[in-house]
Formats: sequence, C-alpha cells, structure tokens
Amino acid sequence: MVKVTVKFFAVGRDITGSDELMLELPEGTTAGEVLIQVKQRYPAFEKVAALLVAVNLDYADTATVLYDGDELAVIPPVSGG
Amino acid sequence: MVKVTVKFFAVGRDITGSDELMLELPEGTTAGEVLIQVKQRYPAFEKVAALLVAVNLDYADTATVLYDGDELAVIPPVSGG
Amino acid sequence: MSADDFAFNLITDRPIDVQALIGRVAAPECGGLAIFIGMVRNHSKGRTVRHLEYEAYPEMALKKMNEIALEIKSKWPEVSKIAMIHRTGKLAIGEIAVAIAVTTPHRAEAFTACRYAIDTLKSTAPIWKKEVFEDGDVWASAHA
Amino acid sequence: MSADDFAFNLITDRPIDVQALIGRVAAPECGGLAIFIGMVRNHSKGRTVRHLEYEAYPEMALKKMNEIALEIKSKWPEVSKIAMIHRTGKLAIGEIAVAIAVTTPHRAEAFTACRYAIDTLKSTAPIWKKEVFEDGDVWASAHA
Repeated sequence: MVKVTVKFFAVGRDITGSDELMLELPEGTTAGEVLIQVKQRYPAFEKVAALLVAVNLDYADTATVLYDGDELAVIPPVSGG
Repeated sequence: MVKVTVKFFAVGRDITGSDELMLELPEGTTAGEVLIQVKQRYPAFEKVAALLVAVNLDYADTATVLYDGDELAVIPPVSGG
Repeated sequence: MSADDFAFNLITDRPIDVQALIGRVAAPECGGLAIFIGMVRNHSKGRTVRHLEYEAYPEMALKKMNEIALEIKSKWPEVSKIAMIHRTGKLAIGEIAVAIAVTTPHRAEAFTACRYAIDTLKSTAPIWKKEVFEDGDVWASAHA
Repeated sequence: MSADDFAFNLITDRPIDVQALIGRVAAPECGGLAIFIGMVRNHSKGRTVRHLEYEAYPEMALKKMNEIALEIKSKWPEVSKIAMIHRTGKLAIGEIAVAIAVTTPHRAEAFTACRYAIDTLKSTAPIWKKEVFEDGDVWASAHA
C-alpha cells in the first residue's frame, strides 16, 4: 500500500469541506483512479468542469502512478491574476 | 513687419548660446526662411541632422507663413524617454 | 540556471508595494521596465463585486512562477530581471491582486515578456478567485 | 473630448513617484494596468554614462503628450485612463526618466496602448537627453 495526501482548493475545498485527506492505496494506483474515487465520494465534483490533477507540485497525466508520500492536488479551473 | 520669437533647445541652445531670440521679419516670411537665416547666422547648425521646426507648439512645414507674435522653435532630433 | 539568479517571485497575503517591486528588478544596465498590475474590479459579468478572495496552492504556484521566469529567460535572453507577486486573502476594490515587472535593455522585449508572464500565470498558476457579490459568492472559473 | 477627461500628463524636474502615477489611473471599473518605465542606464553605445540631463520644450511636450492621449483613446476606446510623466534636469543612473501608465478593463489593450504611448512620445515629444560621460558629453540624437 502507498500513502498519498490529496489536497483540495477553492471550490474543491468547499465541496469536500476539508483542505486535504490521506488515502491508503494499492501500489500502482494512478492519479486518474484517485480522481474517480474522489468524484464518487463527492458527486458535486461532477459539476466542476475541467478538473486537473497535480502530483508533487506539477500538473500530471491521469496515468501517473502514485508512490508512497506523494502529494496529489485536485485543481479546479484556475482564476488567478 | 512681424515680430517672431525663435526658441532654441539642447544642441541648438549650445550653438546659439541663448534660449531664444526675437526677429522682425517682412510679412509673408516662412518658417523655412527663418531656418535658413538661423543656419547662416550659426553655421554649426549645418552639422545637426534632421532639424525640424515648430510654430506655436506644433511641428510645422517649412512653407508655414509666420504672423506677428508667433513662436517658432528650432527642434533638433528628439531623444526623450 | 536557477530562477533565483534573475527572478523574484512571491505569493503573499500582504498588500503589494509596486515601488518595492521595481526595486527588485531595477538594474543599472537596463533602461526598459514593463509592469503589469491586475487590480480588483468593481464588477464581473454585469454583477457588482463587493470584494474578492484569492486562494493559492502556494508551493505549486511559486514553482509555476519560477518555471515561467525560466521559460521567459530562454525565450527572451535579453531579459535581465523579472519579478512576479500574487496576493492572497481578501482584497477590496482597487487593490492589487498581481504585479509583474520585467527589465530589459530595450523596451520591446520588456512588453512582450511581461505580457507572456501574466498570460501564462493566469492560465497555469494554481490560484483561485472567489467573487463576493451583494447576494452571494462564486469561485470564478474563467481566466479572461 | 479633451485629454483632461482621461489623461494626466506632466513634465517635471522632481523624482517620479510610480505609486502616485498608479493613483492617477486607477479606476474601479478597470482591472488591467500596464506601465512602462524608462530608467537611466549606466552605459550608452559602449561608453560609461555618469549621469543624464534631460531638457524639454515643456509647453509643446505637454501638448504632444495630450495629443498622444487623445490618439490612444480614439484608437483604443476601451482605454479608461492614461498618465504620462517625463522628468527633466539631472538624473542619476537608475532614476526614472519617463513613466507611462494605462488602465483598461482588459489587459491586451493596456499593453498595446502603453507601448504605443512610449514609442510615440519618444519619437515626437520635444525632449532631449544629454549623455554625460567620464570624458565629455553629447546630446543624444537617436531615440532607440
């Protein structure tokens, strides 16, 4: 098993009600699989268009395999500036 | 006769040694004719490329006729900014 | 090359001081300085904005800003220095949300690089804006 | 339309305060502010500059600046406010010679209009720069 921190921001934090959660996942789990889990747990994410994922501070493909200690962030559409 | 103020700036002021001079000119005198007089009086102006003339705060054609009270400025190449 | 060599990037919850920003990028060999400042507008999509709240994923936003600086230096090697500051927290109308300054020996590249920096920051940096209206609030999703 | 309605232009022998300049153009409906700042460089055409001296034909320079502002407003009607300040007198390395600020609701026009303003000011405003070197001085004739 690998331990991964999942971080939420903005509308994502509003939906989950928390900044982050810790997940224990089978080895080989991908970023995309985590995103699916998150959407199942919090169906309101389905209403957020174009959700991206970052792994360890970089935007990541959904096929990215997660390792122990990784930080995955769920990135709603950005609106800085 | 018309009275015209001729103003000098930058390299022009260095050449003439003064900010301005007053000229009394026959009616119908043009800006270009004043420029020729100035160059005759101060031959060093021949070394200044692309001298422009302004009449009453606007760039003016050398054919511009001068009237009593006009302010003519001899404008060396600008280098602001 | 590290972004630290020529870039100063910051996510802060304190007001942005433009004069200090200029001090970060001023260089004796550079004559041209372009700055972009994004301020809080009093309306959005026809609605009256009361204030904004900015939130960032600060570690990643800073990493993105450093990447943008490196990318700019590689696209426009003439660029001497660049500084990008984005504010977080509650901002009133007219306050500065983001400020970007770029110095170059000649001005053309300063404008181009500054424009590129704000465009790229807005589309990639993980920063979010909540628009607070008289009658509710919404996380902005467009980066117009 | 008069330039006074949306423009603040100034020729001054006092140091230019960028924060005050921003205050001149900030508008609650405008989110984008582009600024260009021209600073005194420590070299010119390979020679070491000790300081610069700027001289203006102030009445005409101000008239040109107002004309530039009107022209910008007609080219880019979206422009909300514009401020142009040019300094005269003796300037040390790193001091600000010129600062131009333009606000628009959206940023693209702010950059374009600001770029146009500095380019046009440099090529048309009757302002001259004397470069003082270690071993002499010269009135600059190019407006690079």
